[in-house]
Amino acid sequence: MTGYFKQQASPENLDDRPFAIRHYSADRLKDALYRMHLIRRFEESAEDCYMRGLIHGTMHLSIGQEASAMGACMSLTPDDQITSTHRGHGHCIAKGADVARMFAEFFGRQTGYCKGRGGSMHIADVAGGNLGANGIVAGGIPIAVGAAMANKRLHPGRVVVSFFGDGANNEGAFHESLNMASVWKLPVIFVCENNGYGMSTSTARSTAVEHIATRAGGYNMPAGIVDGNNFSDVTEAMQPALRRARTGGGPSLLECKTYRWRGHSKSDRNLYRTKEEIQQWQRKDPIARFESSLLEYGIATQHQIQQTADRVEGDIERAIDYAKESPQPSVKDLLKYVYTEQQTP
Amino acid sequence: MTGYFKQQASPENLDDRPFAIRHYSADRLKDALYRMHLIRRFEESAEDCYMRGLIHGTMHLSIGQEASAMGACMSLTPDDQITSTHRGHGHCIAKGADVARMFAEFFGRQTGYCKGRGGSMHIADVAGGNLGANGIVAGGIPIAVGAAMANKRLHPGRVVVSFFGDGANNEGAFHESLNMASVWKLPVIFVCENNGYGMSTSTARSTAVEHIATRAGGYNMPAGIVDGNNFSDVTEAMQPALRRARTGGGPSLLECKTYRWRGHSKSDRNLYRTKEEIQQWQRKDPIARFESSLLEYGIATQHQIQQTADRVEGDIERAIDYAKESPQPSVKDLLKYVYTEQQTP
Amino acid sequence: MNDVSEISYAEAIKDAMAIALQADERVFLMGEDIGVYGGAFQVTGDLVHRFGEDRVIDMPISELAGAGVAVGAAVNGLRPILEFQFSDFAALAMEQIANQAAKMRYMLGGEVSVPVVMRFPSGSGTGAAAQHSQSLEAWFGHVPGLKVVQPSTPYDAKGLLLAALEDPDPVMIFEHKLLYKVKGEVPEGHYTVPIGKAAVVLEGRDLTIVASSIMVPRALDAAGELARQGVSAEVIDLRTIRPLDRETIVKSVCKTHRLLCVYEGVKTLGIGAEVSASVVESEAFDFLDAPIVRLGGAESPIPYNPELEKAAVPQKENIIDAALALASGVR
Amino acid sequence: MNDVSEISYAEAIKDAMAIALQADERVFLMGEDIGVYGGAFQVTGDLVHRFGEDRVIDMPISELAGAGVAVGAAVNGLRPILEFQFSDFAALAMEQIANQAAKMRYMLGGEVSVPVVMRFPSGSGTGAAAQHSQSLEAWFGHVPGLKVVQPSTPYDAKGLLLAALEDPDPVMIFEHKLLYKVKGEVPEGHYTVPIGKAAVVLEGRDLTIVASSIMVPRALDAAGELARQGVSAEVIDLRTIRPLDRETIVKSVCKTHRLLCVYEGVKTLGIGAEVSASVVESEAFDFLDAPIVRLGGAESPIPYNPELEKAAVPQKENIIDAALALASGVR
Ligand SMILES: Cc1ncc(C[n+]2csc(CCOP(=O)(O)OP(=O)(O)O)c2C)c(N)n1
Ligand SMILES: Cc1ncc(C[n+]2csc(CCOP(=O)(O)OP(=O)(O)O)c2C)c(N)n1
Ligand SMILES: [Mg+2]
Ligand SMILES: [Mg+2]
Repeated sequence: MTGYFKQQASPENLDDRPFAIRHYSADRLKDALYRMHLIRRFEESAEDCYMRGLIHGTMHLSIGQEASAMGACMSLTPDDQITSTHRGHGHCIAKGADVARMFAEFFGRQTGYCKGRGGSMHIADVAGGNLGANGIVAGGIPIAVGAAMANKRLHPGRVVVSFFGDGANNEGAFHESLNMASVWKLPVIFVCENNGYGMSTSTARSTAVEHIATRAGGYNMPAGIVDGNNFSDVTEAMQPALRRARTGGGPSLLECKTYRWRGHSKSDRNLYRTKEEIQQWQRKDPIARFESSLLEYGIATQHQIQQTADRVEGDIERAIDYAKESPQPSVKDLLKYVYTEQQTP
Repeated sequence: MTGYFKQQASPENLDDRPFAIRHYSADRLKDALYRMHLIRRFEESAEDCYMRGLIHGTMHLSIGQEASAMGACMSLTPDDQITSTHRGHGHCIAKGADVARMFAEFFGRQTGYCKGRGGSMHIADVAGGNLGANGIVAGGIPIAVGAAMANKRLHPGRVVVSFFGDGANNEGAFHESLNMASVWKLPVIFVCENNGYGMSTSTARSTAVEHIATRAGGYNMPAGIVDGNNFSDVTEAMQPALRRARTGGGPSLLECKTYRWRGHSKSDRNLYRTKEEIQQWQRKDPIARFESSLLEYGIATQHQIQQTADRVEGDIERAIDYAKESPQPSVKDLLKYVYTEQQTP
Repeated sequence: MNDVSEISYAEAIKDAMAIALQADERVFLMGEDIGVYGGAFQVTGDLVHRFGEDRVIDMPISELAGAGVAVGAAVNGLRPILEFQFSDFAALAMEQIANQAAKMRYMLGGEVSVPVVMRFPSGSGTGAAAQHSQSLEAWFGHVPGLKVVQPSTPYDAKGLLLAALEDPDPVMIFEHKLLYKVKGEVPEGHYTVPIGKAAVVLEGRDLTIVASSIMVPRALDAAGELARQGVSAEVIDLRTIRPLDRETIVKSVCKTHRLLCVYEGVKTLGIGAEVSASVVESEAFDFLDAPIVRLGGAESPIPYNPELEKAAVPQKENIIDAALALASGVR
Repeated sequence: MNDVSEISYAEAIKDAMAIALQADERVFLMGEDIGVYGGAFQVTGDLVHRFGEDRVIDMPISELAGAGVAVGAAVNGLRPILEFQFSDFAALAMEQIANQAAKMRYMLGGEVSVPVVMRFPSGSGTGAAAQHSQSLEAWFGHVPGLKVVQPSTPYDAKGLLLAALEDPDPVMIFEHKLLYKVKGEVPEGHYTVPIGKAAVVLEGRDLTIVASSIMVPRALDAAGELARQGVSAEVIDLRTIRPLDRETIVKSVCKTHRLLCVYEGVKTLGIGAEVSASVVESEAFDFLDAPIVRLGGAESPIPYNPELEKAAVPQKENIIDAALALASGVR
């Protein structure tokens, strides 16, 4: 099944550069690199703020998974939508969110994307097409299907990408949703970020099949498996799925093999995996690999890459300042947003 | 996938009679015929009692599906167990239940299998290995897996057969259960009676794949498809699944293609299928086909078959009389059985 | 004023859905066997023939995803009406209902609304036993973010459904299976019954009976008998479980000084518990001349046997007995 | 008498499970990440190393099937203890819990029992927001066939779990996440705390505070302050939600004449509603000198912002204020 979505080298297609290099403009590629750096630094900084007691609760970092988030969102339009997971910062940034408002949310401020009510686990950017992270594993999948149903009717051509993890694929919601989306040929793409573990439980111990993509067969759905740490491969694999979705062909499933460098959440002691395993995956750093590729094909210079990193640094700093200076919600507004305020005529 | 479970004709195996004829003694085959008649007449009589207002509630008849129930139970021992569905009379009788106590249950009597508390939709025979019909579509599947888990530990060799319909296979419970059973290699056999419809909704309209058995691939589970109206084929297909289960190999899925002659329940007006379709399936009557086979291979004579039918007639009559004469539960026992009565020391 | 006709509770619900389907392209129905079958209780009836399979959608037997799909569709601008075949199956969808539909607006700081309507055929009395007879409205009443209604008449069934469709938030409608065939006067065309308002359906002096769903006609029947026995009962139809109309209840109890709560759901932690506790917490406390009595469902699953089944939920006679005992209490 | 040591609530639960695993081969644990991870709240800790992967089973993220598997295993003779990672995820399993586990014995006329124990880490205060902070015990308390307990101390946490394992019926244990690290005296070895019995944890004269779970230590704290202000509060720890120990509550209210119910779950239809309604229905009605006051969770999901989160559930100060207002009420 691997490579199902990968374009065959054809006689007409003698350009053997990676798909993304061929397909996107240099500016867009550089912007993708910027966003991948932004994800990484956003999470590192959030982690730091958490350690220093500035952020409460818990958080799930996606460091090491930047290519699947960015790659899956790369060909989405602002009108396309995503549903995300508890590990959702990367998706949110990849879909175009403003890190200042994200930090504001983590700091529980009124200026946050959820006005301080949601926090990391519910980070969203509805205007930007992110219908929200979700605290319930697989909770966003049926919502994505419903969103796609509405889009099919109200906004033909719009696509919903539903992110979820390997652990989520054992939830009943996954099964019911994929079946429904397939029967109704809805414009939704299921993107599984298979990082090998649902919390401490490896896919081998939780999941009867090696590849999540195998399950697509049960839903009569095309599926692909890609190296989720390879930005270009992810963008490439998304193309047939997007085409299918935009033209009424129905849903697809894409499995991105990747890895999270950090523990599951802030309370993880990493007892279920080895240092070697982690290090091995760190050598496959999706950002470093993307940078090499940009250098190799002359899209960016080392200097430009450094500039990108510096720009990210500044943006993160400003974002944290914005968050810190933002007002707290008022306790008297505790009940606000439970129900829609109805206009009194 | 069809025939996956069907034994190949091999040089050593020159006996080309159907599996059941080869495999079971004449007495056991005749007993199977008796039970299939009993199922049919039990349901026809229950229907009649219902029409005459003697039974309240609703009921789901499995007339036309007798071969899958009886075939799946044929090689079970009394210690093996089943979980059943809303359409569970056939399973119950096939597993060896006493129709008098079943009628008593339908009549709501204290002598019924559930002491009048359960009725048709919860018919059970725990001592006989039937853990119960279930009012919740797919509700019995996880229970079967749990029962198998206990058996694996406490009673190695025992098998649980979990019956469910084609409609049930779109429930999350199906997916979660099959995955768990497979990961843990539990001695359970999932028997899908695919009668083409979940209530009024055809599998084509509800299910993304044509064959439920296809889904087994998502659970790394062997699967087979058989003609569910052919008693011998069902018994044959059960063998590798039983062997696998009894020897620690894990679960299997068996899809029996069959058809219900009656409407979904007593309130069905049959608007979603044609008379022709029904008639076409009636020509594949599993009982008539089994009888032909018994005649063809000299297992039973026409006279013996008639005797069987007559015996069933008498048994049903006596069973109904028993039910009618049985005592009603006492209203003051309304709260009995909610909790286990604890011995007061 | 619209013409009025005598139609059943089921017909009234269908009428409301037809009006909404006609008036608003965004409205659609979703559920199991609601198309050509017409719904397990024939509520959607022939709507699929009038509005097509795109607006009246048979779904696979997947209650959890069904609810989630309705949520996603609502967030994105459609107006789904999701039918559960039996309210008992809501137990499969509580995640999407209570964790997603109810909380999404709040968790996202008001950035979305989830205008979904879900319909739940509820209650016992059909011989369908423990897994097809529950009254689970109290679960939903406990969840902020949801609105929960329980119509007892064809008029309210239609008006509350049309109100639910105008409501920007998730509205759960608990219908009673035994009411589907009950007829009543229903105006043609569009009208609404406000969500959050109880109705005093019978004025009285000696005690207040707060009832909901099928217990309203039973309470009214009982009130007739009570009147013959010289007891004047005021009957309040709750209509909405969440938000509860405490004002109307409290006002009545301040007048009658006695309260009987009648509901079909299990007594413990059923809606009568909230009604009672709300009254005792209010200024009506000072007016109470007798303990508040709750007549709720038995502390058991619903049994199959018809006599047991009857005994498991309040019947007219139980209401009469409880009311007489309560009204006769001299303090 | 057994030796007593000072251990945490989480350790006490683990101790109970270890004793049960040791004593009874049929006992096993099942849940998400309860093995080498030790459980999301480190309650199972190192048990997998002591008892092996066959007795401490990591399961896939499949709450519905997990509950059903526990039911099936229990029916067939094992004694499963199923850990939900957060009580909020019970919403995914309500079908197997409420429709199967709770009703199976009844529906089958007593032919089976379902001795399953389920543990639910509950409550807010950890900044985990709306889908990881709920207190849903009222849903379960509404379901006949279930028993529901809510320990507030390490002693009770251990004793109630060991009692649950001796109980032939399904027992749901609601643990509070903020209590896991709270220490208390716990005897070594086996002992039980009876299911269905509340405890008067502080005797008092002027009012009764009925609390449960984390509200018990808060109520006790508040009572200390109240005593300094001259108000003598009796504090009752409910311990069991179903069956509710009405007797103990009623007796106390007959003595103090005033009742304050404190609970973290949403106020409407939360357990305080049942406590209040039960008292008003009882002989204690005649002794009440003031309206019964309920202090429950806000009518909102649990917000993420820490100040809002605190405001969403009763805090010590709220209890003091409510108690003072109630006790000062002269009638
Ligand atoms: C329904 C539900 N069950 C359990 C959890 C607790 N939990 C949160 S994330 C997680 C692991 C999810 O694994 P996966 O889907 O692979 O995503 P990953 O964390 O690897 O990104 C678990 C068990 C939850 N939030 N929701
Ligand atoms: C969870 C749930 N959803 C819906 C129903 C209503 N219902 C009862 S049987 C049935 C159809 C089941 O179809 P299938 O599994 O194919 O079994 P069949 O009736 O064909 O034997 C439906 C929708 C139910 N009982 N439980
Ligand atoms: Mg994962
Ligand atoms: Mg079927």
